[in-house]
Amino acid sequence: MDFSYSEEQNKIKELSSKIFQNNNEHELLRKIEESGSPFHKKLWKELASSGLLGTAFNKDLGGTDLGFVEINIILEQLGYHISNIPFIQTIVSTGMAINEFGSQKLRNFFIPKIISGELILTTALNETGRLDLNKSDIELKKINGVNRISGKKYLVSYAEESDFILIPYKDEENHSLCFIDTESKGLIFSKLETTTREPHSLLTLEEVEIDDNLILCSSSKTIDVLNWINLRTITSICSLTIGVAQACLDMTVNYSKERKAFNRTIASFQAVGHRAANSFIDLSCLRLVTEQAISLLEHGKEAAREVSIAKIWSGDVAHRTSYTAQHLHGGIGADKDYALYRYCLWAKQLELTQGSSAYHLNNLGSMIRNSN
Amino acid sequence: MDFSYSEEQNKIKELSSKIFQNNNEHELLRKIEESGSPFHKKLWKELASSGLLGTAFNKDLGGTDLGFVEINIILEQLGYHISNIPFIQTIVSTGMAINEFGSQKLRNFFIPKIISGELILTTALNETGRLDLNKSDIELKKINGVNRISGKKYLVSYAEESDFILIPYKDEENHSLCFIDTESKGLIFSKLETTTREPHSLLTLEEVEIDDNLILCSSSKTIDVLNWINLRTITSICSLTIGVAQACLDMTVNYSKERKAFNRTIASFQAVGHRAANSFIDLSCLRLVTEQAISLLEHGKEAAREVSIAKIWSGDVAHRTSYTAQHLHGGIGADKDYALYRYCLWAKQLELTQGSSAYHLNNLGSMIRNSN
Amino acid sequence: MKIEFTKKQIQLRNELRSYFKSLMNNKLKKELKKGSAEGGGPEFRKALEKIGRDGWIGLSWPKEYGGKEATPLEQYIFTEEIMRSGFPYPFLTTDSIGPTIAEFGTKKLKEKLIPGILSGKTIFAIGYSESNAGTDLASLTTKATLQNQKWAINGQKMWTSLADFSDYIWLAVRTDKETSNHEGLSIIVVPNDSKGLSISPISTLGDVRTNVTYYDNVRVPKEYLVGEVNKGWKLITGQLNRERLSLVNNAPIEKLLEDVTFWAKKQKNSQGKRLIDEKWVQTNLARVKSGTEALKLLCWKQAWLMTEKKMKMEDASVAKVFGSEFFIEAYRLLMEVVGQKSILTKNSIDNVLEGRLEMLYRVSSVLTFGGGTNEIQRDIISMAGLGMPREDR
Amino acid sequence: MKIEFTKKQIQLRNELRSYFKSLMNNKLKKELKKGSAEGGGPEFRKALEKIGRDGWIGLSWPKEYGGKEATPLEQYIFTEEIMRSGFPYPFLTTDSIGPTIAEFGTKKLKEKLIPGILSGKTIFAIGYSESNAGTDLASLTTKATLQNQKWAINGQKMWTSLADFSDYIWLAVRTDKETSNHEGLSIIVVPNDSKGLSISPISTLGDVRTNVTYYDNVRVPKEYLVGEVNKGWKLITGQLNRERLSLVNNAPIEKLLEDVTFWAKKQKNSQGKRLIDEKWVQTNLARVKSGTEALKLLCWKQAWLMTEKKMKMEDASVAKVFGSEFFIEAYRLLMEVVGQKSILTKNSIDNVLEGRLEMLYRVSSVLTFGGGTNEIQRDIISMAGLGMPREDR
Repeated sequence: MDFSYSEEQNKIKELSSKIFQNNNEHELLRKIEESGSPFHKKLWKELASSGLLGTAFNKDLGGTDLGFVEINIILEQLGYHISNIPFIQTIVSTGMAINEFGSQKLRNFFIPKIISGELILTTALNETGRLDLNKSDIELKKINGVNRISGKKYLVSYAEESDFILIPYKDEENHSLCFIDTESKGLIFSKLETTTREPHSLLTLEEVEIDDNLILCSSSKTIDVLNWINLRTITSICSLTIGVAQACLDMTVNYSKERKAFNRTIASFQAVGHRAANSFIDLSCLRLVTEQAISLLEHGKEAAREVSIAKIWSGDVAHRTSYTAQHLHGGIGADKDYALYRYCLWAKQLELTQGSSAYHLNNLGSMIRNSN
Repeated sequence: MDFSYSEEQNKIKELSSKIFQNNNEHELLRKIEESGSPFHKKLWKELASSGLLGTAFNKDLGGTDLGFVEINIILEQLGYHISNIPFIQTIVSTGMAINEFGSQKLRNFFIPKIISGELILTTALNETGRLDLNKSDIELKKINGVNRISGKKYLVSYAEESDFILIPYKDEENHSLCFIDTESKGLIFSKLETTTREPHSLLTLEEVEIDDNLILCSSSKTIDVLNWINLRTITSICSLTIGVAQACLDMTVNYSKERKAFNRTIASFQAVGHRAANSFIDLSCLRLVTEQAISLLEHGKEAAREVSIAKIWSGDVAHRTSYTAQHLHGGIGADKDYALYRYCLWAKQLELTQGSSAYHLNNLGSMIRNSN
Repeated sequence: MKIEFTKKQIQLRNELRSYFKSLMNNKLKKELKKGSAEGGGPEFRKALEKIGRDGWIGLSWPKEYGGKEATPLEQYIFTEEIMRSGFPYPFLTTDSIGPTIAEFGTKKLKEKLIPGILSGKTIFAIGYSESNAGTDLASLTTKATLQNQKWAINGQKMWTSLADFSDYIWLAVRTDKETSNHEGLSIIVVPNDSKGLSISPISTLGDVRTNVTYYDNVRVPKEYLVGEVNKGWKLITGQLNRERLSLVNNAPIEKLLEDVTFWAKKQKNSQGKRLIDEKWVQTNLARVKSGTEALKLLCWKQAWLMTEKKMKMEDASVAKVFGSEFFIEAYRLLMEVVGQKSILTKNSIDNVLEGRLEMLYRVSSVLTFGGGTNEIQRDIISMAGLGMPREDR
Repeated sequence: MKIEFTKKQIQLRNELRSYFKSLMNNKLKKELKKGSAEGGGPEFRKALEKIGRDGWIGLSWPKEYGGKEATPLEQYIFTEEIMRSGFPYPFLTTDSIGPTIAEFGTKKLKEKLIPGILSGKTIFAIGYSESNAGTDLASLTTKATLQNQKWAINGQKMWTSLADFSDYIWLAVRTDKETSNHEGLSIIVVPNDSKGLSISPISTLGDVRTNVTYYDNVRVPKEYLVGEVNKGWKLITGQLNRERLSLVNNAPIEKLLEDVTFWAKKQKNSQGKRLIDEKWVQTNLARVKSGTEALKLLCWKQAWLMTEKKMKMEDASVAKVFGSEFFIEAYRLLMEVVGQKSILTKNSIDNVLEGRLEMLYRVSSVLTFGGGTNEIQRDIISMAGLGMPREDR
């Protein structure tokens, strides 16, 4: 048993922390928002040039051949210095899946360009984290000998900003996962506005042509691949949440040590100290259940329950830590000239992405019922 | 709208409080427990002679013709000075039902003797507060022209101590409710031991003869009567809980103002004050939702949701107030020479009687689903 | 004991419900949706004046001012219905500052301000908080000194909401230079068009515009001081107690629960199973229902206690703490029901219930510290409600 | 990072699980059920001596005492398995007092006491609390004065659990009459058969027998003082920190969750629907599962931190607060699942899982204040974990 990071992992933590911190200045983020840019492109470029985008990919494709632990180290730092980049979408939900399941051709096609930052990818799997293939709206039909898919996908993040989107579709009994070029004919993007302004679209596919070279998997394997992607995506959100919640708590502690009321720092009130202590306990638990999920996935173990447990904690702790931070800050916490508000938006969005706590409790309950 | 008690109601409150208080001395209760007596018979006699057992019954039968509000006033006082008497069983779950639904003959037979304290009654309806008639274990068979019932009933309170037990049974399609004389042949009592030591039995009926004169209701009316009884029994438990929780809080506040640690009274610690304040808020809410249920039932209104809501709060507040009291008392709270422990036992038993909070939340959820 | 509205009260509620339904016409709704959800636009002004003309603002006011002397319970029904409708009614002006002026204002001030308040033409902003005086309001430093029968005001206020469109600011100032606590404070009414007053917006998490207001030698006539000089603390705390009541009204959450329930009954998956058929969805709705009933009853009880003049200090604190914390929990539970789509804003296509949940979760935290932080409310409950000693502060 | 046991550790766990399964024979179970659940009976003594003979008590002890020098992680596995088995192992003696004596005791004391501890023959009770010194232990007043090379002890201790069958009492006394705080305290080992020592039972909510112990001029040899005179505070707090670790072990609740789940799968209603098919039952079980995983990992992390010698002050407090409050919540959730039958005691027919839940809910509250009340633990977390200042006390 080992809860520590290796020296190399600590270096990745430091490097990523530095890059995120350098790009996290409040005025800079405000400018990006006001410019209408959908995400922090400068940051993405720096991550590429630092090599961090290659963390989880094989050496032969230009990666550094590290694993899921390292990816989550980066994600926690991203959460701590939150801004808008398609890291989970491009690196975890698609990139790592290509690395694991893709043909050599597919890997050669995608991964080097992911590492260099040239390619943005995303998934259009589902809106609730549900593995409900029967609910897939996307149907395949052969039209004049060409495979075409039609249907709708809700809440697709970075859809317009991506070069390719991974989409599941079905052909009677068979399910497949395929990348669709966002330049394809028949693809219609309707912009959505989310609470964090992370770009999302409602996606409509009208007889979009399937390129057989871009199929990631098909038939019975599809459910396993989807499962693989989902577990890692959910866990990544937990790591992001740890960073977000830790930042909320740190800001709160610092503020409470400066802010005075009734001639004392508010930190010296027992009610304030205890509420902060509760966040500390919450974060200790969230960190451990997430680390367990990461460790099991990294070592190829069964982790469906542990991932659901991590997401239950993640939703609860995101919610509680965010409101504790807002409450203990008072007015300043709601002021958009102070960084906290951005973390609170992210806390709520992450809580509701890939299944809320209530959803996963229900899920875990079913697993307990069905266990031996 | 009126949240206040009338002058008469205040008098009932004072009278009942006095009687309960006079019979609540720790040594006395201990003696009763050690004597093996199943309940506080002296108290029961005093209640009878004070006329309080007649509160809810019609004047022509010797009662004082008051209502459910007054019954709950008495129950709250009983909770506050908790001891073991079959008040809900004899007065609410059976007595009031006889008063409301019984034939004149049945009323004349039972009610005067209930008022005088001569008769103890109870019900053997169900173990979870569930209105699930299909689950009734008791079946009726005609044997040599005589109606006889057989089956099992779990967790029947005061079964052996009662003179008659109200039992539901079914005869193919028909459901009925009938009193069974506890001296009947074929009735087997197996003593159970509960956390409060309130007497309970597992009841086995082996071809017990039905006396047609003791049938309270039959056929389609039965479900309404059962419902009527259940709503009032559950609400009564909420009132008892208010008294129990209020006593826990009062003891805690008093103790915290005397007990010193670190050269201050523990009451002066903000964490202690806030935890007590949370119990105050909890109790304010429980009181109001219970009063609403009482008021609606008293005025003959639909109250299924409101009763479930009261029981949800009742379970939650019983649990929380009890543990707050135990925690803030420290060691002395667990000492059987101090009264608190008895309230903690009752808090847990009441929480789990007639459906837990989780059960009623589920119930309320179904009602919301089925509403228009 | 009878915990129901009378027939007459139900009649009043129904009347008000349809009145506000027709008041909230499309033009007004559109104006409120486009940014100024807290009011201030021309449609808002028009509607408020209509409410005034129709006599509703004066509902609970004394007859001498043209009011109807309704009981607090009837006034509560009014509050519930207007909050349910979503109209950003200026309660602080009509139910808190107005009555305080009527009780403590000079004759001249009353004549000048009350007709405007009752006719829906005059709106106040409140200037209490400063950057170093929040819950500890008594430490405020904005100063007013009497010079030639006029108050000269200097200082700066945070969170002066509505000041960007209000007519007056109800300002707490220090009139005794020697003190630094709650003694020596006074209330002065400052017209918004005063020279030396400047307003700069703060944009917030809740998208509610609020303001910093700067007072650079602002001059106001002597009689614009309310009550006695240096005795403003009583007015401030009295006003805050009145405010606490409208902060945690149950109506909006009750309406929201109805709407989410209705919505969940319409959502079907490919097998035709409705979202509301999911047990966990039912449980979340039941949790909200069980809290909202308690909050409703806390509000009813308060209105009744006010009618009976039996209100105790801790009562308002209990409702404020429970309500403000319950709102946060309720929005969470409802957002879980709606799922990921609940993060879509009111401007987004494909949103649910016009993005109301997305907006509400953002504004909800303000209530736990605004109007006297919940820590202080719990202190009050343990002291006044339970007789426990307060720790030193 | 690898958050799993090694194969060797899993082997050890399996070995221990079957070892304790056979240890807990019917005679022993019956003895524990009949009243003395906390041990002390002849079967308990026999089993403990067997554990000692088989070398398990010394698992983590240094080789010089005949120990096996296992790591804290392996010791944790031992703890988990013995707690899972339900055997009332005297952790305070073997893992807390024993090591403290080994570190600070005089040579004579070590020779006298350690062989007994390691062979399962010697059991200690702890005498800290007094009726006016609970969490604020430093204010204790039981006195010891040195007279003719013997300590003369006078005073009274509350909650001296196990004293009714223990061999010694590990007693905190004031040896400096001038002080009334944590300075001037010492630890003295008092044999249970000392003249002047009397023991009177306290019966408790949890049915656990505990005791008041009275010290009327009890005389104990000088060398029975542990460590330095007047420097006992460090031993007390060190011992309490060690104790905190075994208080919130995850094993019993994990076992209970398994058992209730298994039980809920067997319960059927008349339509053949199992209790576990109820969604709300599943949710309650899932809530317990999600908490128990967090607690398990807090324990694992602590064991690992101890192995790495990286334990920080706040770590034990986090586990203690979370664990003790989670137990209360978990028993509640499981009792809701079982329903009304969960109030049947271990002596009752028709009870569920031998009435374990009925017993556990009664004892569970003790942990939130015992071993340093959770308020103090939260103070420690905010100070040591977050660097926040402590309010004066």
